[in-house]
Amino acid sequence: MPRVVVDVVLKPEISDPQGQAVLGALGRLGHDSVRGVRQGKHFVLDVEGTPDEAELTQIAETLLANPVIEDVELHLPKG
Amino acid sequence: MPRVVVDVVLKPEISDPQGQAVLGALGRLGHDSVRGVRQGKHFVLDVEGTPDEAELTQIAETLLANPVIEDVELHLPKG
Amino acid sequence: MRIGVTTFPGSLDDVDAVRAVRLAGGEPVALWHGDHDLEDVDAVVLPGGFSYGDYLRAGAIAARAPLVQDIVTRARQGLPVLGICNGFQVLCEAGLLPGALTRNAHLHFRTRDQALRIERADSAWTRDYEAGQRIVVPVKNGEGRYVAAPADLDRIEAEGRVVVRYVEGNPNGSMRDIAGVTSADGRVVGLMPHPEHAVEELTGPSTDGLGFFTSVLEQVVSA
Amino acid sequence: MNVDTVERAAKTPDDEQPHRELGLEDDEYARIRDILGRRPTTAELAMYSVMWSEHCSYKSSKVHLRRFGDLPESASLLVGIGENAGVVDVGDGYAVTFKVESHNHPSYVEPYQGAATGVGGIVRDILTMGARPVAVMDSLRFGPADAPDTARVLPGVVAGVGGYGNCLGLPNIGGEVLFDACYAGNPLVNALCVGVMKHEDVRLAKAEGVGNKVVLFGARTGGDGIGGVSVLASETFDSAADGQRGPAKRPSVQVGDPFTEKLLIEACLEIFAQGLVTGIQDLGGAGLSCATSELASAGTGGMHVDLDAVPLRDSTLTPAEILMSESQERMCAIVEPDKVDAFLAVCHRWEVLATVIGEVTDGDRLTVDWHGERIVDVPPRTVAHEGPVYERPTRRPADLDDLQADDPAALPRPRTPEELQAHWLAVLASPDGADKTWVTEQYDRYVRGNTVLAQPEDAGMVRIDEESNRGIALALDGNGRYTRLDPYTGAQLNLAEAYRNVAVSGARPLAVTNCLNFGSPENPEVMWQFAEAVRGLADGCRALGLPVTGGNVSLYNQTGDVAIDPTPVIGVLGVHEDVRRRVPTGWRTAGETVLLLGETKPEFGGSAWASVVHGHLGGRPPAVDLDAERELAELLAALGREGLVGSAHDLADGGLAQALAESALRYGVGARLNLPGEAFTALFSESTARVVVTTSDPTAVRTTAQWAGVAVTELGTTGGDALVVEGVAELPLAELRAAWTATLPALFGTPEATVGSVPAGTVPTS
Ligand SMILES: Nc1ncnc2c1ncn2[C@@H]1O[C@H](COP(=O)(O)OP(=O)(O)O)[C@@H](O)[C@H]1O
Ligand SMILES: [Mg+2]
Repeated sequence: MPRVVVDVVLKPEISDPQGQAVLGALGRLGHDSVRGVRQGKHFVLDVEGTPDEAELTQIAETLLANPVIEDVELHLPKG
Repeated sequence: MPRVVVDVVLKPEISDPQGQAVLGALGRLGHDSVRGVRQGKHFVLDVEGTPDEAELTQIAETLLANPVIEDVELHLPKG
Repeated sequence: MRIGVTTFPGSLDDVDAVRAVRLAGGEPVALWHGDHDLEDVDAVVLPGGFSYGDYLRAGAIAARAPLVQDIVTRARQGLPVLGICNGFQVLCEAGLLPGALTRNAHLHFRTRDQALRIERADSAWTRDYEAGQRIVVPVKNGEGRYVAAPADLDRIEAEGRVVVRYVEGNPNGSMRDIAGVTSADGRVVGLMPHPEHAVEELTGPSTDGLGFFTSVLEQVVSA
Repeated sequence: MNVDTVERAAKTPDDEQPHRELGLEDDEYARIRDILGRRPTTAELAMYSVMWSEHCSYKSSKVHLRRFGDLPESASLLVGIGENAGVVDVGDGYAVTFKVESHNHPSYVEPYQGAATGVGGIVRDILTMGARPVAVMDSLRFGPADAPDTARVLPGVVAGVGGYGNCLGLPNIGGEVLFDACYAGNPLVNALCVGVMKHEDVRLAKAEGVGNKVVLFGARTGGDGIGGVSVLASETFDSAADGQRGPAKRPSVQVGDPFTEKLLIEACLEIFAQGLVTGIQDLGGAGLSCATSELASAGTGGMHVDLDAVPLRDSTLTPAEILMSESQERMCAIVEPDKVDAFLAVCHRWEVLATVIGEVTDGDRLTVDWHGERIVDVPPRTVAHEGPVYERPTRRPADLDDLQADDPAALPRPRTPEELQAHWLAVLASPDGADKTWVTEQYDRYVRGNTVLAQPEDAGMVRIDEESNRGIALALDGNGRYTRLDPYTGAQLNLAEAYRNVAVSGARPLAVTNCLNFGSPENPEVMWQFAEAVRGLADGCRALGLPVTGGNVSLYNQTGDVAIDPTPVIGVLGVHEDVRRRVPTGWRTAGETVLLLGETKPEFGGSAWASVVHGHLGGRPPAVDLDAERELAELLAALGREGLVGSAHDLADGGLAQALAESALRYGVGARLNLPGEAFTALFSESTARVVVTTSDPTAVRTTAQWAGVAVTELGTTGGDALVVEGVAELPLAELRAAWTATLPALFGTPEATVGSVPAGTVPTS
């Protein structure tokens, strides 16, 4: 079944305490090369038939993400 | 700064109530073509210098994910 | 006065909201999420809890339930609606109230007795308070951090739509200490703290929360 | 897929079976062959192996637990040991069921999910009795507070207990968080749930009535919790046919879904209210194997199950795995045929999946079919109740004499006021003594609106009737240091403490539950500790006139060969006729007289002072005096009833020093006090049967106490913003509070500490 990936990330202007916490933990563990972390959500959808890009965009933008604070990236299967 | 993406997903044999709930909501909203949903975490790391794959793998597998129940996918910048 | 109290799968504080309505002198009416029937209620309370497990985002799935669509329609016509905690999250997700509620800045669920300042004593749900009044009610949430884009915050503030604010400490990192906001017409109110848990000496930190439920009764009478 | 059938088993008696890998001894395996008159099928072997495990069969502990059954009958006990949870009459037609259970090992492997599913499991036990669950508690033990592994385990466990309980809408009304090196590598997570119903609503786990349907409802069945026995997956006989060989991957971790459980609770309560079940059982350890065999053996007939009907999350599961799966949030009910539709309708309304998987048969066999073939045909009692029973050898620990001889009286004591004050602060700020708000604020204590007392009170209390104000009180205690020094006395001390905690609230203690956390039963020294603790607890209950209504045994708690300190966690339930008259622990008003009830002797064995200041564990624990406890409890009940006390706080770990500080800090009211006798003993002794009360009528309290035979010592008067102890210490409350509250946040409070503590799946947080 075709697999569609949707990544949801906080808009840049919204602060991300989860990402900050990861960054803090990395710093304490000595991983200094990591300078910034943002944490978002990752959805993997199994879709029957040929994925309908318009429908999936709507799903991603209105249900999987809250447009007030989040942006989405839709990854359709290649080909 | 190079950007490294880490996706953390539940191992396939682990149940994902969150993904199930999203699937249920999609069904109620009439999006029947979506047959399965798994929800994971999506990390975007800004890394200074050339990303060190070994270090990042270690970070991903030991800090960002719990290897008992989660798998990681590391996406290094191309090139 | 018939005050509807909604129950979604995963609603928890519905029993508390029903009790608060009763103690305030109203008649609680149970509203089931799947129904398309507001039963001629005069106002609606969306109580706290974890509707649909709060999976995806708190309140996101409930906001798409048939009953909420009806509530949105009626609220736009002036039906007083109070969203508490998860109910607040639902109202934001449904677009009735501005902003969004996100993971607490300290990343924990936190329960505490919280001091609040009533900023607006003229909304449908806060008439029995005085502007500037300090009250103490429980707050308990893991996703209670109120956020909006800075420009939106400025607008919300300018329009006087902040109804309650955290004082003496911000429990979750909400921007500008915002604990609750209202619609432009002052009839829809959402807040993270739980006034329904502060209606009896015996079980709450105070009885300061009762005012939300008595306010709307007067509102409905005078409307 | 070609599986091992009964027919095939009869024809191939000599096939090798991996019984040892499944934890069955040779003689246990031989007994199974004896019972069946043939070798077991793979599915049967799976069932026997899980049901005869220590966890499910209590094979090492059974002979000792009988002591609880031998206690004199109690008028308030409606349902005793042997059911999912005991049921107690609390008056006005109300019945209460409560039980504590462990989820220690899973919480070490995956702290969040381990703790979460621990709460989920005990809630289902309470639900099966017909009760609405109304509150939870949790008793936690971790390794040293500053150990890195504690930083891994504790945040996840606390988030898991909160995540699951909060999402179910159950107030958390109390518990314990304690630290000791013996729990490094083996934390303890014990969860308690309490439920309320009317007498006539009590339900039992029984499959009665030939033709009645077996309904499985709740979550789908996945491969959860069978990672350890995946050896069986390779036992499917014909691997050639589908080209797959070797065990599939099976998780040993179970993932909880509190949302599904919440729906399950509401559906069950509606099903009970409509009278739609004749018997009901939760699926916990050993899953369907346990539920079907227990239901069938408690009933009058047999049972037949069609395994193909079980809704699966993972279609690759073998029948044996389906029978053993420990997928969470599932229940099994026995339903009369003409009620099945109504039953399914209720489930549908709550969006709970429900499926008829079998029926009650005449005869006395439990049979299971798969793809039209018989794969199980067993007498259910032999699976559920007639497992092996061991009288394991016991031996008093070789080091116990030395340990008891190592008297803390020899330890250097504080000499100057400065030293006393420093020790006081050290005990108060130690991880065990410190404020637990950082933990408890992650729990919802308000939901349902009936919580009258919750942490940091000595007991949790919930109102069960809004008209009459009748309520119940609960406390959980389990001091492992005392039990290490003397398991018999230690168990009684834990009982006495929980009993006293309930009594200070003004409630009348009624019944006892327990969770016995010990090391390996195969070690005779551990087995001796276990036997002694059970004997002590049973004798203690007899002396206090309380029944043991149920409990749980958790063995094999050890890291390598080193067992944890024996840790019997004891829960006491009490009833309060009018919760409006409950007695809180904190001082609220200035000008009240502070009185110490009970007698203080120099007793420091196993004390918090010896542990915190000297890292010492030795000597003998404080003496138990259950008669004194009983008199004290009666006095407290009378004082509460008459409204004679403004507060009451029990003295336990850390003695008077700890109790005074906690009472003062609760509402920020200090006191000016004079200690009787020598200051060190007065402050740090852990003599039992003692309580601090405050009153505006000391004469009346003295008179009542005299009549009750309880010694009273006047300590001073409340007021001011410091604890002033003449000639000993002057501690500003601000300083005390700073010391008391800083400890846990400093250890676990940074956001970084949360990284990785909550897994990707279930993150309900609102
Ligand atoms: N320490 C104990 N004290 C008293 N009763 C106990 C103890 N341990 C187990 N029991 C009782 O034995 C029975 C079986 O326990 P268990 O298998 O844990 O029940 P369940 O499977 O319902 O959780 C229950 O009635 C339980 O209360
Ligand atoms: Mg059970």
